Amino acid sequence: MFKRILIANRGEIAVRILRTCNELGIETVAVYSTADENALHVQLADKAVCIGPPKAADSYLNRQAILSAALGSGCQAIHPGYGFLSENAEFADLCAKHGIVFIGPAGDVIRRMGNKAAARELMQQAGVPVVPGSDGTVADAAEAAAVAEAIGYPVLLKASAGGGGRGMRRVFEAGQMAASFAAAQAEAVSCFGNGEMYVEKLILRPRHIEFQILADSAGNVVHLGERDCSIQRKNQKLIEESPSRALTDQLRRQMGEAAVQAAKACGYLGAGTIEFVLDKEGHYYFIEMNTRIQVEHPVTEMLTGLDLIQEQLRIAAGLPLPFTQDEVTFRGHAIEVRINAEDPTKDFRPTPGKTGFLHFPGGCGVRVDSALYSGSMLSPYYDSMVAKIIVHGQSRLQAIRRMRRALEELVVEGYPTVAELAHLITYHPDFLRGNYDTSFLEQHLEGLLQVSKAEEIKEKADD
Amino acid sequence: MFKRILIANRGEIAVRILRTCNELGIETVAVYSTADENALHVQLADKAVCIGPPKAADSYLNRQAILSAALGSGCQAIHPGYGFLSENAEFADLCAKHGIVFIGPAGDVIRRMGNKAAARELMQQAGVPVVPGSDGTVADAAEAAAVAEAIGYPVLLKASAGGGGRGMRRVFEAGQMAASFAAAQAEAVSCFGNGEMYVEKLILRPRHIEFQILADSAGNVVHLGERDCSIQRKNQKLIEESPSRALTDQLRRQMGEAAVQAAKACGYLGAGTIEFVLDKEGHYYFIEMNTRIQVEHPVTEMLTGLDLIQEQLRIAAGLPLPFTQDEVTFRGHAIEVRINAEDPTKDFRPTPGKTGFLHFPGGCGVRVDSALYSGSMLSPYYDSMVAKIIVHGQSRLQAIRRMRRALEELVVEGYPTVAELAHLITYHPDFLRGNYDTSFLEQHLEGLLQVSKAEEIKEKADD
Amino acid sequence: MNQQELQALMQSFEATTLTRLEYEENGVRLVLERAAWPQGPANPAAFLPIAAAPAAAAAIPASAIAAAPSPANSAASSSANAAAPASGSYIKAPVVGTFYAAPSPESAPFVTVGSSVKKGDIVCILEAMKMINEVPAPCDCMIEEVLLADGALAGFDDGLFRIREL
Amino acid sequence: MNQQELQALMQSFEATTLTRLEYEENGVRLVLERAAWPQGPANPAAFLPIAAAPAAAAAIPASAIAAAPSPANSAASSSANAAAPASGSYIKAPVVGTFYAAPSPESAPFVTVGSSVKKGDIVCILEAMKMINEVPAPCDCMIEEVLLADGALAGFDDGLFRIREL
Repeated sequence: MFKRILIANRGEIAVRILRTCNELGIETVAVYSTADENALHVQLADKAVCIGPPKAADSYLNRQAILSAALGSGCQAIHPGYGFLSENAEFADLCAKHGIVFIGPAGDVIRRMGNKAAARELMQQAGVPVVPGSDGTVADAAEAAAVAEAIGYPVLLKASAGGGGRGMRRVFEAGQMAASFAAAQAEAVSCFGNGEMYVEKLILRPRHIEFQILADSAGNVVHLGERDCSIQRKNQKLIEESPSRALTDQLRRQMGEAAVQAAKACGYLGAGTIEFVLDKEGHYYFIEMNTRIQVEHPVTEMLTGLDLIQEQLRIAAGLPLPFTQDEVTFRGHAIEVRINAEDPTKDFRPTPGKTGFLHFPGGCGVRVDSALYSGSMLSPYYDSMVAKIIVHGQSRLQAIRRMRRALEELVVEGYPTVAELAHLITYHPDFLRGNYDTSFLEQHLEGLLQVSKAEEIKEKADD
Repeated sequence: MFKRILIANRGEIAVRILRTCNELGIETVAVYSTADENALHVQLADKAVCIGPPKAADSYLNRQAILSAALGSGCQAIHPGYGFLSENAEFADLCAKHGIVFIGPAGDVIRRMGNKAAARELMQQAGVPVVPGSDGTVADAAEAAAVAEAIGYPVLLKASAGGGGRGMRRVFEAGQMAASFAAAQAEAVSCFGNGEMYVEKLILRPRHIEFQILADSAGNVVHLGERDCSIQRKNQKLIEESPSRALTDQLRRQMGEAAVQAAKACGYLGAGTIEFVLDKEGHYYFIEMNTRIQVEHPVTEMLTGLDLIQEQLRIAAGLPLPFTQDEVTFRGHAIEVRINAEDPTKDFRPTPGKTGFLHFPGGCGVRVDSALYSGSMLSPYYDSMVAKIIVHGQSRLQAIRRMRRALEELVVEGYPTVAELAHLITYHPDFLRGNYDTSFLEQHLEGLLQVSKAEEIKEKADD
Repeated sequence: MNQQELQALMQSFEATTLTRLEYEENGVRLVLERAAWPQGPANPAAFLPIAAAPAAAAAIPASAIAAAPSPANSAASSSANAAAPASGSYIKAPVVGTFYAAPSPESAPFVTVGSSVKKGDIVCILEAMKMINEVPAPCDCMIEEVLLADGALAGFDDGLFRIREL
Repeated sequence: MNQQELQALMQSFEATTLTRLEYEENGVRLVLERAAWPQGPANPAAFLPIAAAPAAAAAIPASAIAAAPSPANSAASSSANAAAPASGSYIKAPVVGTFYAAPSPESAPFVTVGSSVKKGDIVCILEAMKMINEVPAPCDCMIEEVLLADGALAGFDDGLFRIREL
């Protein structure tokens, strides 16, 4: 095992990683920008090195500074956490070049899975379902219609050069194809000077289901079950849970096997996540792989009793997985809520500031991961997530109720957070039934905010 | 299930109970003394009723005030927590008389198990091993020697009327018997005017092993494994863990069955604990039953994934246990450390005061149960335990290391606590090997405090 | 500037890292100041859980149980309970019990607002576990306000009547 | 202002970390004041985990990495590090790197205590990933103290030399 590693991150994930290092007797070197001098990860680490000014590009994304700090402080490995340099293939290469273990897959694997087209092709070859579509571009509306017939309506027409919704049309039936194709192509030509078009199956209101996998250097790959991350706002996950209400045992087995296949196909090493969309009929399609630890990994830890950071460190040190797929056991139900310092009533504007009175929930089945402390400063330079509340219960209902009471106990003074919104979501009938998809927040946000406002007015009146 | 219950306690256990009530949708009525106006349990409860002045005898032990509060606020049941009225048979009777469910066994069961002689006899009848000894008093040294031969040396001679060590002698071999008996009896006569003597087997440096049991009103009884509570100071437990290093699978099964037998023999209802002493040779003897939830119950919750307060409430509401003995599963290893506001360097003098900066540990496998918050007052009137840190790991070593890092993260400013002492214990070779008994602290306290002092001096020098 | 404006300013100041604000205009002068490392601590009074959602039972401050706080805690909770009287003495509950203003449902109350009573006169009953506790007036006084509704639970030391000593 | 308003203000004041409020208008004058937080907590510099036991690696404050704090943080951490110079300017590390006082192990150092250098003169080398970064003097100055040992790691903005401008 490593003697000393550098943690190339900040906030709760840096704290999360150094906790496990501490437990394994691995010395930790934290890095920090000048804005983070008093941050918790700096205080808890064995050593800390300032790597630059507040702007992330100059500090937490500063590959040279971080590698210099690792080399200069005698570290054997770098844990990149999530975000920042965690999926930066060049950084992984650079680490390798300098004899430092990058705790994650090789640069080439990151590169391969980071290229959507290449990843799609690789997955197809490995027999993992991908969103059906045309093989490359289609010449005209007729060819597009033929593809659409083959894969089934509705479909999405996408400009090869497209982006931001331009040159894109949803087509729900054959009769709309000619007109939609013409319109999308014209838009693509006028916007991008390129009229090449693709056809892809349109998955309406899918679930976002991801599988956690672990792959060691001996080629063993296991999955640790799924996480349902469909409660999102603009692709930012807010609530994650496991097991998902949308999976049958059979589907779970199938998707788990597909996830293991996917990891094997790309020669994966370490902890990774295979993301799928799942439609109402139980069809699932690979969309991408996250080649790093994820924010929501504690959900899986609560169910399996494993420490995923420990497994990452063991794998990176060349040790084999200490268990087989059959030995992975799942107990109960787990839910995570991300507490972001954002004001839901002001379009989720981040709300940096000074943390005032702080009180975290505790007790049976409750875990808190956070880098906050009473009086800590929330810098405007970085992510607005300030804490993760994770609960475990014997049943989904117990977990939901436990999450409610945990959110009721939580007190973060100094700035608004999304805690109350998350609390309201746990009362929504669709959430309670587990009957939700990625459109949930879009559909219900307005209503939830109105309830919240009404509550506030009522409270003031009661005072 | 109950609609509303009263929690006749304070501090962390009141908070613990109302958390589960909250999760089950049961309304909570807290009670408090005038010293506890701003206590956390008062703030988290749905309602709170002041029941008297600070002195426990006038408030938390005030049966009439508590019952009046329960009746006046429409509660169906009272949860007594631990301590205070939790093992008060008269209070349990009084509740029954007024149609309030006492969450615990019937008054008669409390009474029966509270009387040591009666409990011993009952256990003997039920085939549960008790500490061997004479049946009643012995007439003279010769009879005492005969009993000693039968049960084996060493033995303890005890005056029937004795107390505080008077009229008591340890006898390690037959040759000492005559002189010891004479001396003990003479002391008993002169101190208590009563020369009646008993003989009991002397268990030298035993382990304190207890089994958690649950018994429902349909007569189902299960045990939830053991807790090793041998790290004690003057019978005050400081660290508890499960599983115990001292038990083989076979011994665990035997003792578990004995615990179930014991609970059945006394017609038990609810959550209870059967306490055993275990000698070096693996002989175990019933010593007493705690007819209430215990401080260290979270150790069992971490291993089994159950919520014991929920089970108490279900049983009290007349529901059957939702699982059988075979369905109880144990995962990994759990340890609890009690954080007492006491100064170990001043003979564990309690240190009430105002809580300053407060920071609890978090993250993977860590649970905190506490009624503290930044700025809360520690009253001199009540127990000095301010928090419980409970950790879970896949192995005992992981759990120990997790406990270390949790204690390193803990910051309680405002008064000394035993956290540092507990931290030092986790480094002691005997603790690490799991090779300890109830004499551990007595033997090692002095040395541990010296290490602590040396560390402090070193730190000051380093500043 | 009124009291609310001052409160709002204090709050805004609190949200910053400023250590001093000084303001003067047209004879109005305001100074706000704090020590360099303030570390927003933990005034217990400021500690309240977030509001519970519609279906959840709201966390109710203890003072909401008995309609009127006793004088002992009225200073501490005055902003939380605007109804708290600012002055006057109280007859307080000597035991926990259900408040009855009259000896029986059919009877007239022992006292009403404006009643003058002598020390030792019974002013109400607190029923605790089927036992009737008669509460005597602690001094000669005039009843200014009855603080509990008939049948409400009185906690220990809760105010029962606001009185004016005579 | 009446008593209730004063009480409300006191309470608001209590909920903040203010140490002083002064307010004057139309002959009304109000001063609220209290001692700086007595529980003295929560200066982040004072926030340290409990001392680790013999076998455990002790938590080392960040400032212990680089022997000398940069001027920017010396004020904040001066009590934690009594060796911090109270005044003077610094030449600070423009990048993270290993500090070398001389161009090669056999050479004499670029500068020593007492050296006078011109703006732009090389004062040391910071090696980062096999790359040599020469650090120039930012101004004409005299070297008063060399703050890092040869081969020590310099974090961004860490002080390398204490200097006196000439």
